[in-house]
Amino acid sequence: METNLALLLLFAPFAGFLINVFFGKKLGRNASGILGTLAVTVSFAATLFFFLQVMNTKVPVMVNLFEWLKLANFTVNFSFQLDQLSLLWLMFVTGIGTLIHMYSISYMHDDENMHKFFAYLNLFVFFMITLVMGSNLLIMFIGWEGVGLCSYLLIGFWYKNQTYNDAAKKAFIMNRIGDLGFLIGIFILGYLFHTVEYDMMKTELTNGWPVDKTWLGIAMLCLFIGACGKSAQIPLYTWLPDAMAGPTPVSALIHAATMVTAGIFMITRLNFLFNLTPDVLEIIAVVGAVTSLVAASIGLVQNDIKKVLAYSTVSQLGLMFLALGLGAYEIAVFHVITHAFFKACLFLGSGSVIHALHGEQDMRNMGGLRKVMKITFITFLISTLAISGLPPFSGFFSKDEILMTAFHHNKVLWIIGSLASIMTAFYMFRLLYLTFYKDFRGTEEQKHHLHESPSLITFPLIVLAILALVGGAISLPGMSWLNEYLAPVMAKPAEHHHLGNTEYMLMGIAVVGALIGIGIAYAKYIKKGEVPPADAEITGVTNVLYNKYYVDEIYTAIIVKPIYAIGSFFKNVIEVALSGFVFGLGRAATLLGNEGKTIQNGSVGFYLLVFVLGVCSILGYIFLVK
Amino acid sequence: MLTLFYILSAITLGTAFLTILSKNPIHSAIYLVLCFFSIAGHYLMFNAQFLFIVHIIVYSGAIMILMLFTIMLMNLNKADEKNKPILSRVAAAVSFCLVALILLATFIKSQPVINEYKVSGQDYQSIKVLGQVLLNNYMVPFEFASVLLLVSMIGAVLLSKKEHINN
Amino acid sequence: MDVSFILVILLFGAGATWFVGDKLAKTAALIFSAAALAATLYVIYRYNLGQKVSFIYLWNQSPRIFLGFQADGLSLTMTLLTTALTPIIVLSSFGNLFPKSRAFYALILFMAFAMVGTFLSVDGLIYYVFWELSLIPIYFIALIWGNGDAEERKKAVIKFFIYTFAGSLFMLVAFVYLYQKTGSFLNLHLYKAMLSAKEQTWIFAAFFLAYAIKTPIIPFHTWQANVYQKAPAAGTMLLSGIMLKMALYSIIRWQLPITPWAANEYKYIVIGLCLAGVIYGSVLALKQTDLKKLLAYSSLAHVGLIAAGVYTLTLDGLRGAVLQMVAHGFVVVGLFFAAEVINRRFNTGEITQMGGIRVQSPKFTSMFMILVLASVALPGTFNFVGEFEVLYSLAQANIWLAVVGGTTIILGAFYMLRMFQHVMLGEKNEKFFADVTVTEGAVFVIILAVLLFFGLYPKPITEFVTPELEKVLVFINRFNK
Amino acid sequence: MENILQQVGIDNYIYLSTLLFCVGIFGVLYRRNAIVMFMSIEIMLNAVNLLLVAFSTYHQDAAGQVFVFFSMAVAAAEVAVGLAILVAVYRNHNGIDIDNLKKLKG
Repeated sequence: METNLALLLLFAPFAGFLINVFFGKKLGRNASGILGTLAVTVSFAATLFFFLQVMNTKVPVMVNLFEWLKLANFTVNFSFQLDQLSLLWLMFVTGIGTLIHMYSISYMHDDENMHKFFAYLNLFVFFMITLVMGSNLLIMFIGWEGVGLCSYLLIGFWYKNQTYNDAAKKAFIMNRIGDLGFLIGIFILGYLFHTVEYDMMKTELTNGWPVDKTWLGIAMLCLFIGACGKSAQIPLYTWLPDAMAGPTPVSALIHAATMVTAGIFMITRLNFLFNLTPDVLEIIAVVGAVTSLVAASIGLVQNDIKKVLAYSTVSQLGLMFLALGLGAYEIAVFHVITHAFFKACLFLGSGSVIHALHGEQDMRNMGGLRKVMKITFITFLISTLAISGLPPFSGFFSKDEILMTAFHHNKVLWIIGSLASIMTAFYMFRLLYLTFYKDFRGTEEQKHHLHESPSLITFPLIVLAILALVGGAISLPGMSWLNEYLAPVMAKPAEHHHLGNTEYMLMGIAVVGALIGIGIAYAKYIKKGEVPPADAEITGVTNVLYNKYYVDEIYTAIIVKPIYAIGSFFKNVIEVALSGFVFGLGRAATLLGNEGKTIQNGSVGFYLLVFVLGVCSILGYIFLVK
Repeated sequence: MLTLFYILSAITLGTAFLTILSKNPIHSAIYLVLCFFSIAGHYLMFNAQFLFIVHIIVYSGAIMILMLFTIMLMNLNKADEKNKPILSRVAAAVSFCLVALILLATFIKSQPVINEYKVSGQDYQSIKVLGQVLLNNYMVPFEFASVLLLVSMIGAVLLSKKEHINN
Repeated sequence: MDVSFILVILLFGAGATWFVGDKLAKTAALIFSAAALAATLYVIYRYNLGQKVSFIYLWNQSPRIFLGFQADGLSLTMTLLTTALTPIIVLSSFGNLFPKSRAFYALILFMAFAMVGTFLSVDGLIYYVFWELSLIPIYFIALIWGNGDAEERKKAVIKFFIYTFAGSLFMLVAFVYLYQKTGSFLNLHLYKAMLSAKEQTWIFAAFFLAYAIKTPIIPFHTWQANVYQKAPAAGTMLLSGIMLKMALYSIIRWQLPITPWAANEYKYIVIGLCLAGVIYGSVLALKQTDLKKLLAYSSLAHVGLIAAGVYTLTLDGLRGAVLQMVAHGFVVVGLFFAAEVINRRFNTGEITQMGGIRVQSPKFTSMFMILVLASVALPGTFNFVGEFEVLYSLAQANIWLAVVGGTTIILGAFYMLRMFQHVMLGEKNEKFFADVTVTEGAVFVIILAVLLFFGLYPKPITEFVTPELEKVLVFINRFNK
Repeated sequence: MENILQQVGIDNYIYLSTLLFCVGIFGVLYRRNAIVMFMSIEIMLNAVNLLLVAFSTYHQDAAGQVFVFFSMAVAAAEVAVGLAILVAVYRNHNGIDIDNLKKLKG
């Protein structure tokens, strides 16, 4: 029963994918959309069932199907594990997934390939569930690569545009760099532990299995590289902003709420191993902090509404990694959840705006939408407040916890994190003001068509906004339900911070910081009514930021171009040389033949002479020399 | 006997050289006949009477006559042959010396054990015995030899026939 | 019924295909190749029951030559690969109209016959004869029915023929030497030959030359891309799908067990060459503008990785290599068929002239996409299983080897997706592209079914080949305790 | 007549036939007249024949002499065919100078 239900949970989206692929066209637009949504809803229901069960019994559900790979050192089974962590993840993957599917029915209604869109979305959910549910690293890897594939398919959903295809390709390849790291990490772990099952590794560790710390460190570092790829951390983050080429629901589901958090899931999953390698944790913390600052600073000046959100996602992910690096896995998970709520809401809200403006994404051409799109505006406002970290919105609690932990470990990291938060507050309100306040700056025709989105779009927005509002309740400082819930899967008990003066002071600083950010934005865009200048007029530091520190250009110059250059070198020099060498042998043979045939001068006397001399030498060699 | 051997050997080698060195092919042929006769003399010294007869008949009689005929036929009975270039001749002489040297050296170096020759008194080379050996032990090669001769006869006829295809 | 029956069917089939005439030739070829597949499956079934399916007959006393065909997990797997791919290749040629088609199909069957013989022979001399025999049909197939300028083609094909033939001669020398050493060509006798270090080195080198050219491992690959491009699709599939595997199989069957000491001594050099091939092939694939050439270089990269796995001399490496051989056989046949499908419609191999196909042919696009993904070893496809084991074995030898070999994951995705983007995606092409026909679809579906099924459940093949590989490993490890 | 080998010795015969053989070789190399070369070949054949007979006597075995018969038969056949060829060559080239026959040039 449990097994069947778990398989239902896993395969319902896959069934949705298959049906949509093979019969989607015949079913018609609405039917395929509803089918896709239903498939995910079924998964959500099953997840809910397990979630409640496991919350009560505290016993994880294990499902073992059959043996997949057998190597000399270890075997890998198709086995799944539904414990507190995976169920928590599944809750918001399938939950938000359902909402976004619902949203997409309306959003993608006019697209000719709508059934394909739902097929891919379902496939994505299926792989995401695989990733989360797997009970060993390789099953996770299947999901890991699978979601990468779906991300590729969905970013390049409008495949007629080659720029979009480039973005899709870039996302896939950058992910693959991380995947190689992941794979190497699996190799080392498999070699060290003779298993890749989480539970067995854990058991072995508690039983005192001898583990080489250096190799473990390398393995963890490799896994972290994998996480960097998937969760868009420095240096592999550049694909995520480009990934905004995909339809907005995709950005919300894959590139904000679920897939990009896979790296955090993986590190949390393996927290018992990461705890053994403090050096790697240090690296993770630094990378996370730097990423959050860099991404936030780029976000300050972007004008594309989705790009701003994308950089904000990278920045928030950086904060989560900062928490992971500090060993505060629960807090990272907490932020993942709250972030999933408010960022999904933000993306969907921006989608609603784009929908209303018929594809316009540049904020310079927006404004004044507050009046026409009330629901969108209110939900957007709630989420913006949440991400800016103002109490009592959910973002405040999770972000504050991260900063508080950072403060206790390392003041520099705290400063970086706080700066990133202030920037976040600024650019989010900049976004809000530019989009919804003042007067509309678009064309007359657009203005004419402005409308509030249909209820299928606004309903998910409302739900998410409510969650963004109250989501912080699951882990209030001092009485955290989340910490308790996650305790069985954590190797170390969560740190408890006494709510002393320092803590209250920190909260105060955070709130004041956010308010400063908001204030600057208000002064700049409401009071002065500024509008960001056109691309050509951007100068100075802003220009560097606007061009994302030229990282893409640098990558092109130091990695992509050299590869092509080497390719040209191989093609034009080495291939030619090798092939020339082989042909040269042939030519040498011809030459030898041509020269050699002159010896055959036709003179019988000469032949005879040579013959006699030959006989002489043979006889001489046989009888005299030997 | 030894003296006889030396005289015969001298004739053999001398006429053989003369065969080669004479300008006129007719003279060569005549010298070769003499050479063959001296070799026949050697055979006689071995007491190989049948072989002696056959040798005279086949070589001096048949082969040399055939050769003389050909020479006459081709009108070669004058010394109009041009000498080979000097280099070739020197090379020929050198290789002659070389071959002789190597063969003799080989023979000397291999130091064969020469047993004292014993006369068993057994008859092994009378015509009767030879005939028996030839027709008992070597029956098949013998027949083949006859076929060979037949074939060569046909071949010679065909080869020397004037061809009329081109005309 | 023993394994020799498969050979008889194929040989007889080749003859029959020739005699039924041009019209019926392709049907006959399909029937006979399918019959060979059925026979193979039946033989495997009997082998699994523990019945005797090998065929050994002392053919000649002096020199001692056995007409022997050994059936074991390894050779039967490769035989199955051959007989399974042959009907697919025959079926894939249905869409082309060949002049003298009876000769074409007869040659395909004959080639299958020679390759199956190579996989099954236990006697070195017979093995060698089959090995060379397989060269003749592909030579004619590529020469007579190939694409492009006839002069250029002739040049490329003759280069291929002489190159591989010359390499094989070294192998023959090695065999002759081994024969005068042991008095037998039988592989089990050769395994037990006591060879000095110097002898092993030379014999290893001789075998290596033959196999490195056939595989190909850089720098012996220069024949490959041109021949792949010039040969007709069926020829390319035969070459890349099966014939390459002959060399890889032979490394496991002949080279390593005969010269284990040398293999151990030089394995890092050889692995280095193989992995250099991985990067070299991948980078070159990026620069290709011809679809078939691109696939050829990608094949070079993949095969390099397989060979590297073989030379790790571990069970994981060997098994991964065998799995990857089968997987790569199917994938590469599928990919070249996709190239052929495009070629049939657009009549070109230039990537720059393609693009915008996806709009017109959703079915073809999906199948091609899955093939591309299998080729870049996405988990869940058969290729991932093989590549994972190979990379794991490399990681055990040295972690950096796995890193270098693993670049194929990145670069492979790079060039394959780039190719896919420029071939399939983009605005609708002006030229009309009809979606796949029934036969074309059947070919794709069969290949994809195999790839996905074994990707998720590789156990049948794994368990089938493992015992034999363990036996080979015993011989390989007999010098290092 | 006592036996000759008791007085002369087999090695003398070996020297003789060796020298005779070499003379034959010399002739072949020295002359350019095909007929004389032919004769030289006959000399070589006879050198071998002589040695065969000598050893036949030495071993007191008839086989050596039988071989001589065969070699004579072959020599006869050879001369017949060879001269026929020479006649044919003469007809085509108006001479049998071996240096003028260069059809074998590569």
